[in-house]
Amino acid sequence: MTESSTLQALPDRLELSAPASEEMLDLVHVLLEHLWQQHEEVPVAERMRVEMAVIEILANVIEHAFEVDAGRPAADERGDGRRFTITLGVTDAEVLIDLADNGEPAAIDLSRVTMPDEDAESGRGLALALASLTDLSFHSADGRNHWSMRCDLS
Amino acid sequence: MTESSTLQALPDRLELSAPASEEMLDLVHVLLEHLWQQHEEVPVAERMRVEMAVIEILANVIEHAFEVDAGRPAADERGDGRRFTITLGVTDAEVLIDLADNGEPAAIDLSRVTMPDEDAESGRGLALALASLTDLSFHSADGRNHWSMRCDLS
Amino acid sequence: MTEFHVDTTASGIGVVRPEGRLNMVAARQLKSVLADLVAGGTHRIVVDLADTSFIDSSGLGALIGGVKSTRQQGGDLRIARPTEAVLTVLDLTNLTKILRPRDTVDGAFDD
Amino acid sequence: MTEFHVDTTASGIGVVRPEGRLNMVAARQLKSVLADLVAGGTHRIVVDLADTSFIDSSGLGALIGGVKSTRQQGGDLRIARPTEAVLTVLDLTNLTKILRPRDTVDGAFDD
Ligand SMILES: Nc1ncnc2c1ncn2[C@@H]1O[C@H](COP(=O)(O)OP(=O)(O)O)[C@@H](O)[C@H]1O
Ligand SMILES: Nc1ncnc2c1ncn2[C@@H]1O[C@H](COP(=O)(O)OP(=O)(O)O)[C@@H](O)[C@H]1O
Repeated sequence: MTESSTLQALPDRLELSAPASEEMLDLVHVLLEHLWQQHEEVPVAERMRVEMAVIEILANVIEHAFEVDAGRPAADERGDGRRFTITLGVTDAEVLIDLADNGEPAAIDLSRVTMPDEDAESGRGLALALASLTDLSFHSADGRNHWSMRCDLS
Repeated sequence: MTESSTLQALPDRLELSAPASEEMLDLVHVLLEHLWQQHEEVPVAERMRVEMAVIEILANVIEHAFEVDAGRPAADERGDGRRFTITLGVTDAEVLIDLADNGEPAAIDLSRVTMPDEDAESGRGLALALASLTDLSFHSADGRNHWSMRCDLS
Repeated sequence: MTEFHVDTTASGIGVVRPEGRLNMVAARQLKSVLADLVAGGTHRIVVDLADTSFIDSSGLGALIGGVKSTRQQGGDLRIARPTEAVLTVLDLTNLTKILRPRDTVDGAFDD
Repeated sequence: MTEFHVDTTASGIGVVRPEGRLNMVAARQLKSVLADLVAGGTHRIVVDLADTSFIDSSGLGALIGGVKSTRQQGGDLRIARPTEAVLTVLDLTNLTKILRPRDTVDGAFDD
């Protein structure tokens, strides 16, 4: 089974589908708090790492995934609405999170992400998410961008 | 369009799918707070009515919809997990909420619900939900129970 | 999390102040707080609802249960300072008679 | 909602205490709080992170921006009392040099 299909089969997974607006960041923080309430076995260090990664990736989706690209109207102007779906779950061995959006296909090469210099005021998001997680992957297909996050329980 | 299809087409609807456990009541309270943040035009009286109805119906789902019925194992023992999905949205004229669960088909006749005597310690849930909303309907199909709630904006 | 603040006044009246939402989970806690008070000999109880932002039918059930068990002992349970949300629910469920809201905690047993 | 408490000490040091989470939305507010202080002539600033439960890259960006703008005026921005969550992020991003955590707000400018 792939990680995504493991996650989609977890009976106590949490799933939220919502408009891709900044106000949703707080809601996802609360969603994570509920995930930890259901799974008190997840150590606090891993909770922090997952929260960081999820919020970074979601903030990127909200900020970048719907930019008008090469003259094509952004998703919300096409009328289908800027939305994302996040799925969160915990197995015996790992925390799994999937995040999908219906924004413009993003050309992201995670293998080229590096941490910027200390005086940079931006550009740390993806590098921080990568550093926090055991595994982060991205692919774009069928008009949706998919992020898969995994944090192994130590 | 039916109310459900209107709701499912709202670009800024909120959707949560989660295990049917008591801890989720708090999460749904927070979900409602976010809905009101997105829709400041909804008057406080209608916010209270919707919140009451949603929490009553969800509490019933958590409490009753998974009771072992006539010897059949409950949903979680069949291995597919006790889960619900709630969808919340606001149109120009109304607040719409759908709630579906995968519990035992419930035999509920809303036309026979009445408010119990003042010294009853239970049995007020459905009556309170009915009294709070403009419209409440229920049907069970394809192994799922569906509740549709509507509160007109005055 | 809903918290329950419990006090006893000089005249022996128990004052319970739930802080937060009185839904299914909190109602169970309120039930046992009230049962403990009655079992401990406190038969006059005021539930101060000033910080109760929400109540549902199970919260109402816990209050009605408290009314019945205190009255059985010759006492009573009264509610004080309900919020708008609580008042709306009392109205919709026709409970403003058995649970008549009082303006103050101190004066809840004056009549 | 993240709140920002802003004070100025007797020695003219600005103290900013964000309460809550420093994510995208709050980072924008922090940026303008810091810009207002610098524009108003306060070039030494301590950001007290004791009540900051979470920070992300945009929150870090706002702090780095503050370091740069205060230093341009001959001052500095220092952080004090970071929570475990904030320390973890500083470590992962290699920022513990430019944003070296101080133990106290009062002593943040002692060296
Ligand atoms: N979800 C996304 N969709 C499209 N582009 C993205 C997305 N996430 C990141 N990017 C691109 O990758 C770059 C680096 O992102 P990041 O490391 O988060 O830094 P920042 O957002 O501060 O620029 C962004 O500037 C953007 O061009
Ligand atoms: N979601 C549900 N699934 C199955 N049965 C239900 C459901 N909701 C309500 N019921 C039935 O309707 C009855 C009345 O419900 P309600 O008015 O909420 O009062 P209470 O839950 O306090 O008994 C319940 O006792 C239960 O038998």
